[in-house]
Amino acid sequence: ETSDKRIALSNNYAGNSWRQAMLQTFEEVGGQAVSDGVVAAADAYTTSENQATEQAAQIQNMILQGYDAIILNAASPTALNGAVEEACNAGVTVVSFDGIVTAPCAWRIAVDFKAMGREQVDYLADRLPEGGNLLEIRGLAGVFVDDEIHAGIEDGVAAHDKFTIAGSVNGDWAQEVAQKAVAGILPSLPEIVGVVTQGGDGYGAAEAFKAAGRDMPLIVLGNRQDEMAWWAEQRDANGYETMSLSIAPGVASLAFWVAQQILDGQEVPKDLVVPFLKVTQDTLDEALESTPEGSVANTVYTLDDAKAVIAEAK
Amino acid sequence: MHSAAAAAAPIVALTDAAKHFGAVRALDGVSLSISPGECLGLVGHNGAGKSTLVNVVNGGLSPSAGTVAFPASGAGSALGAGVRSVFQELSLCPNLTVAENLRISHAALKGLRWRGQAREEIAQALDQVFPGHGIAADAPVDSLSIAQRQMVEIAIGFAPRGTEARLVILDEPTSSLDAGIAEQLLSHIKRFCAAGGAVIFISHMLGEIFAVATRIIVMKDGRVVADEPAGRFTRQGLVDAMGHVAPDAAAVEAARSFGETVVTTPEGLTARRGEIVGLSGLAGHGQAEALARLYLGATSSWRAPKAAPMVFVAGDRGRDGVLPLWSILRNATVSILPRIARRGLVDRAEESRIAADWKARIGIRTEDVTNPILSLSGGNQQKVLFARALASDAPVVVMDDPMRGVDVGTKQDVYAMIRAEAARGRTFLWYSTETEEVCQCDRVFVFRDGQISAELSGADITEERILSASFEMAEA
Amino acid sequence: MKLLHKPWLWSWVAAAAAFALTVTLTGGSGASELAYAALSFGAFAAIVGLGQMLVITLGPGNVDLSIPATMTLAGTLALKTMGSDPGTAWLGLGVAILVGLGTGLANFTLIYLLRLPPIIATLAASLVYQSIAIWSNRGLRIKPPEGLADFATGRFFGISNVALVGLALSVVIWVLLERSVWGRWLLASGQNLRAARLAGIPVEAVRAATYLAVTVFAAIAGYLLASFSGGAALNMGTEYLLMSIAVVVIGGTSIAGGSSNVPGVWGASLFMFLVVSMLNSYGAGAGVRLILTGTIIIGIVIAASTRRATR
Amino acid sequence: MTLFARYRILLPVLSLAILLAATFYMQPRAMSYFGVNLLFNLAVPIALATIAQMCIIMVNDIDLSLGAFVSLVACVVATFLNDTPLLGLVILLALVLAYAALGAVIHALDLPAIVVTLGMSFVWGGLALFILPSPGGSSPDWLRTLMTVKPPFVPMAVVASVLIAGITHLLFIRSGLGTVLRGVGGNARSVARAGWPVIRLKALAYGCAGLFGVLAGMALVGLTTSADANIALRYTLLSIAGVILGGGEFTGGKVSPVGAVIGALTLTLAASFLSFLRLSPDWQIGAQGAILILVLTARLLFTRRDAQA
Ligand SMILES: Nc1ncnc2c1ncn2[C@@H]1O[C@H](COP(=O)(O)OP(=O)(O)OP(=O)(O)O)[C@@H](O)[C@H]1O
Ligand SMILES: Nc1ncnc2c1ncn2[C@@H]1O[C@H](COP(=O)(O)OP(=O)(O)OP(=O)(O)O)[C@@H](O)[C@H]1O
Ligand SMILES: [Mg+2]
Ligand SMILES: [Mg+2]
Repeated sequence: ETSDKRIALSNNYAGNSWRQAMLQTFEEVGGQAVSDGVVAAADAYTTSENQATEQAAQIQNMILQGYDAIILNAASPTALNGAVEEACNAGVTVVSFDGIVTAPCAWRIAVDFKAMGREQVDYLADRLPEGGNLLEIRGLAGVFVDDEIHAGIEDGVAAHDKFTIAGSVNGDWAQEVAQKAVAGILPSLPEIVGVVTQGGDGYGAAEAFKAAGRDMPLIVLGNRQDEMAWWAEQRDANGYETMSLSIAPGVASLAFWVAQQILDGQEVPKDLVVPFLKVTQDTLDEALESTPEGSVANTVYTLDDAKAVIAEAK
Repeated sequence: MHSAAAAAAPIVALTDAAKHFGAVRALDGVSLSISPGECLGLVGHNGAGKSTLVNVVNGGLSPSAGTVAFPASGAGSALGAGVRSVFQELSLCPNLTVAENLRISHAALKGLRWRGQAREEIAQALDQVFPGHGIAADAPVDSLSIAQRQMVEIAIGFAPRGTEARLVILDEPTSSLDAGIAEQLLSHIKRFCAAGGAVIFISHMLGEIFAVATRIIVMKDGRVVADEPAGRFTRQGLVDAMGHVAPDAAAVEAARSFGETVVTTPEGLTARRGEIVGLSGLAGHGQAEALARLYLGATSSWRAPKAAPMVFVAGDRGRDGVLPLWSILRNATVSILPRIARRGLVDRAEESRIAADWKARIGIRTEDVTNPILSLSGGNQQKVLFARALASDAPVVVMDDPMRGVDVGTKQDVYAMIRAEAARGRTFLWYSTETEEVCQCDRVFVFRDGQISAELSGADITEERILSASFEMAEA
Repeated sequence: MKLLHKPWLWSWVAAAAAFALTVTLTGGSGASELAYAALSFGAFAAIVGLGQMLVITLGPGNVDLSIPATMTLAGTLALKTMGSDPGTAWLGLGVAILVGLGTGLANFTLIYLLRLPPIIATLAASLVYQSIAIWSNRGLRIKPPEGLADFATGRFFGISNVALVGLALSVVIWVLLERSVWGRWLLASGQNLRAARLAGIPVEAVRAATYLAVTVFAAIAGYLLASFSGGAALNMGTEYLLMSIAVVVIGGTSIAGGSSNVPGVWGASLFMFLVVSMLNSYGAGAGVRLILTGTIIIGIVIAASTRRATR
Repeated sequence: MTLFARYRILLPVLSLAILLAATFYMQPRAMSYFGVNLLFNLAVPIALATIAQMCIIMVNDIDLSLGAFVSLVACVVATFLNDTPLLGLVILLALVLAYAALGAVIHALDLPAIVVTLGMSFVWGGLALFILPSPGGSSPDWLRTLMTVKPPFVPMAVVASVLIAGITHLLFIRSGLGTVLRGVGGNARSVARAGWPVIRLKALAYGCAGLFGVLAGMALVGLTTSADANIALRYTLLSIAGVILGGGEFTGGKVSPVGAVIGALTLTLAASFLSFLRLSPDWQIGAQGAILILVLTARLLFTRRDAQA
């Protein structure tokens, strides 16, 4: 029974379509739950800059506002621990997702980012038996997710020694930045057979290759609609084949339901894992169809999905 | 009195000191010594090298050749020798209070109670030099008028500050003081010298020089051309030595006829076409503000018509006039750009022609008008500002104490130029701290407490009438 | 040596050095490719940098921090208006310029009417613009019309079209600053606002025009960038905040106001792109890259200033 | 009105009081020991950073690297100071000296501080990435204890703010050397003419900034328990805004340490106030800008400026 419970979403960044899709999913799912009387409130809060200090203050405000649970996409896995502990001490349930926190009192709905990096190389190994040079596009330096995916990619390259990483740039998870960085490094690179990415920067890389007049390598994409549209176009034109993977912004709805379950008194393990959303050549058309133009491929989780994830973790 | 002073070791002695700025020989081999008890009057045309000499003496500039020594104290630096300077351009920290400014130059003030001591010391110094000054030790300097700031700076120069002041250098200290306050300063200088201190006093007001100096040095083009006890000079002799042939102080012509009234302000200030209207009274009684209001009201921050209705000549060069990064040429023509532009682009040939013309007409001492304006001496910068205003065809010229630091010869030239322009129908509004200048006017408004306390014209414009109007209400 | 005294020299020297070092790595191949990339990406920095330069010329404290938000808002609204329909490129440009005028006007209103320091005013206003961008399109990435995208990524005589637009704008600014009355007024206002006003210069009009110019430039850059990279994103302007200031000051424009320098902005824009390319090519990690970039920036400033001092 | 002109500090105090009253009205729960601490504890490092920025603005410069510097300090504190306290201390000391040296170089070569600090922000950021390529480290226990101490009656955040304001007021406003430092901002030439070695004064001002930057980084880690290379980047702009909100001015050495601390508290409180308003997520970012404008506009309403151009 959680009809008098209030849940808040603490979000640290709103500046890309993934986060916008996440906020929208939360609004839809949370709004529905409120009007169904499942919970009393489901409010979303966003900080103006992508900064842990600002988000810590936001969490402290939520404690003051008397929320029963906070679901949290954290700017930093550790820098919010002080505020998260304050929340736990005040009796607030904290569920972190995507950007998780390490504070022991909080729940974590994690994606295995390392596996995400690794899987990209595995896929390339499958597709390119003779190996070759790879270009790695990393995210924002100093951020946990970037480090994890990078570690996974390194593992993968170590396992498949036919690949070498010929160059690595930071694309800051922004297409413009990725495009610029790739265009800058390309002239000094040998032939590139594959590009491993962290999502959201594949299209930028493709544009840079095109502008440089180079052969289009196999670029692993990140589920954005424009990337997938480009992929479909290439596929139709010359049979281009790749895959695309990322975490679904709808994971916010999963976190919402998990928090609701915890508030309901259910036994929920602290660590839950959510699979990433993968689009393959076969599912491309389907994914494109269900993704709004300019947005990101998404899955909305229901209460039953949440229960299943919980049961699986037990 | 002279022999006694000469017997003691000089406080500072320069031998063949020279200072060159590139090709400019600002100081060209000067030998000079100053003994306790002396008050040295230093005169010379604009750019003669007076400020440069001062800076070499006080250590602000190191000489390109020659030596500076401090025999009396044997100290190695000017500061250690008790040499103090009050500079031509104001040099207080405006964000600090009067007492805190004393602390800047009095490093020995320490401990928890330094504030109290500083307050006391500055109050004493001010009382001594300017009795009845009315300046609070806790007032932030930026809340003071320019005259009050000058007073504070002079007081700090004379304040004990731990060591004793042996030589105080005053570079045009009276340029923004009115006559009464200047008088107080002069008598303090006399007392100070009588007590064994020495002063170097720079001024373009020869009357002041004669009033205090025991010895007068005349500089011309970086050299000392005359160095005699004050008694041996006459006014005319001094002017001749400076190298100017000053015309007789022009008598005010018989009442001229003027056109219609072209300026009226809420204070009651009026001016007619072709008239030279003076604003007088004690410094800081609202004259400058009235002029600024008038000018800002008549012109716009949003539009600049081809024919400006009014132009402004600033007295406070650094704050209100000079554009420091630019050449003399660009500084001189900045107000007439809309007139000499074609389709928004500046006609540079025309611009150069006008600048060259004014360089000649007003005698700006420079080889090349494309030199930076800051390479000019203070007085020559002021001439550029005059050129800027007179080069426009604005019918009304507003002048805010524009002769600050302009030498006697140039002043006469400028007076003549103003009268000629007035005769051609231009109207001048002229605020001045110098009565001599005010007497050049056709009509004078005396200000007191921001209001007009008297309107004088024709033969009524006399020093006595002005002074009495300035003080009238104060006594009441 | 007159050339050695030019304040823009050092940014060009640094850009050339970075270029040479990158090209040596590949033994000379890829030089034209790199030059082309540097020109096209440098052009975006140069366009926003030119605007920022005008504002910085206005004197200490004048700087526009709303450039990233204006770029994003202009890109977002322009692409939303065009909606990928062919033949709407000019309409989109018009919308972008209107956005630039609007944000510039809003900035200047805060600065002039509320007398806020420009740093704070533009910072605060940019948060509002960011919200408007979020609200108007929810982060959806709309593709530019095909013709426009082709133009933005295309080239003419081997030089990218974006760079040509940037160069054209630079020439206009250069003429304005060097020859026009307006340029004189701007330079005078930057040296001493009060003196400029008393010399009869319409200083508020100059300031207003400048604050409008910078956002219009940012808007044009945003429009081009969105067309260049396949749509507007909410974070597309972020890196141009520091970039716009950096290219101005590295290029030799005095932060004290009253002097500006168009060629330097280009030298610095090329340098900022090339230095990252060089360090990436040599395999430097993010940490090394940042440290070297910072050190080189300071080095350029020191080199430029010691030259000035010995003049 | 002249009251506000004379006592510049009144305005910042008043805006903080009004904002606080509004916050308490919106969220009565905040009106408690616990609540006030939650509202303000994260303002402590911001206040320290604002003081650091004030030291630079005091001598007419501006520091665009402060956020990166505080981030670097946080990384050092969460790693070296925690694991090998002595080495950590040496590094922090070296950072303070580096700041002082920066001041000296800027003065000696007459460089524009804004550019040099812009360059330094890259350097600090790079160093921080070396120390902590990904978030982590942990706060030394004593620091955590210090930042979460619960003094009787008044919460730590308030005690700390009052202490910071009081000590820095003594240091920069009351003391003789502080007065001379402000004099450098007011008119460096006259300070030099009075025989002061301006280069050392500038180094001192920058050194103070470095010191308070270090303190800010330490306080931050004490609160967050760990660090990352980007943790305090926003402190650069926040500290500038704090100095201005506190009645300081960019040029002329007009600064107020008490005002700066109040400015930092106001900024922090403004963000909380907004979150209590429960705006739509679309407008939450914009509202932060709006409230900044609003608070600053109060300056216009009260302090009349010279009508002259
Ligand atoms: N920093 C400088 N650089 C170049 N030339 C200079 C500099 N300072 C002074 N001069 C030149 O040295 C000469 C002497 O200047 P100085 O300021 O000593 O004159 P002054 O006698 O004080 O004149 P005024 O009565 O106008 O103040 C002038 O020709 C001036 O242009
Ligand atoms: N070096 C600087 N860095 C950053 N900001 C500065 C700097 N110098 C000045 N500012 C600030 O920028 C703002 C606008 O500068 P501007 O020169 O136009 O001031 P102003 O409006 O003339 O100031 P005032 O009217 O208070 O004298 C002012 O608030 C000023 O304090
Ligand atoms: Mg002089
Ligand atoms: Mg003079």
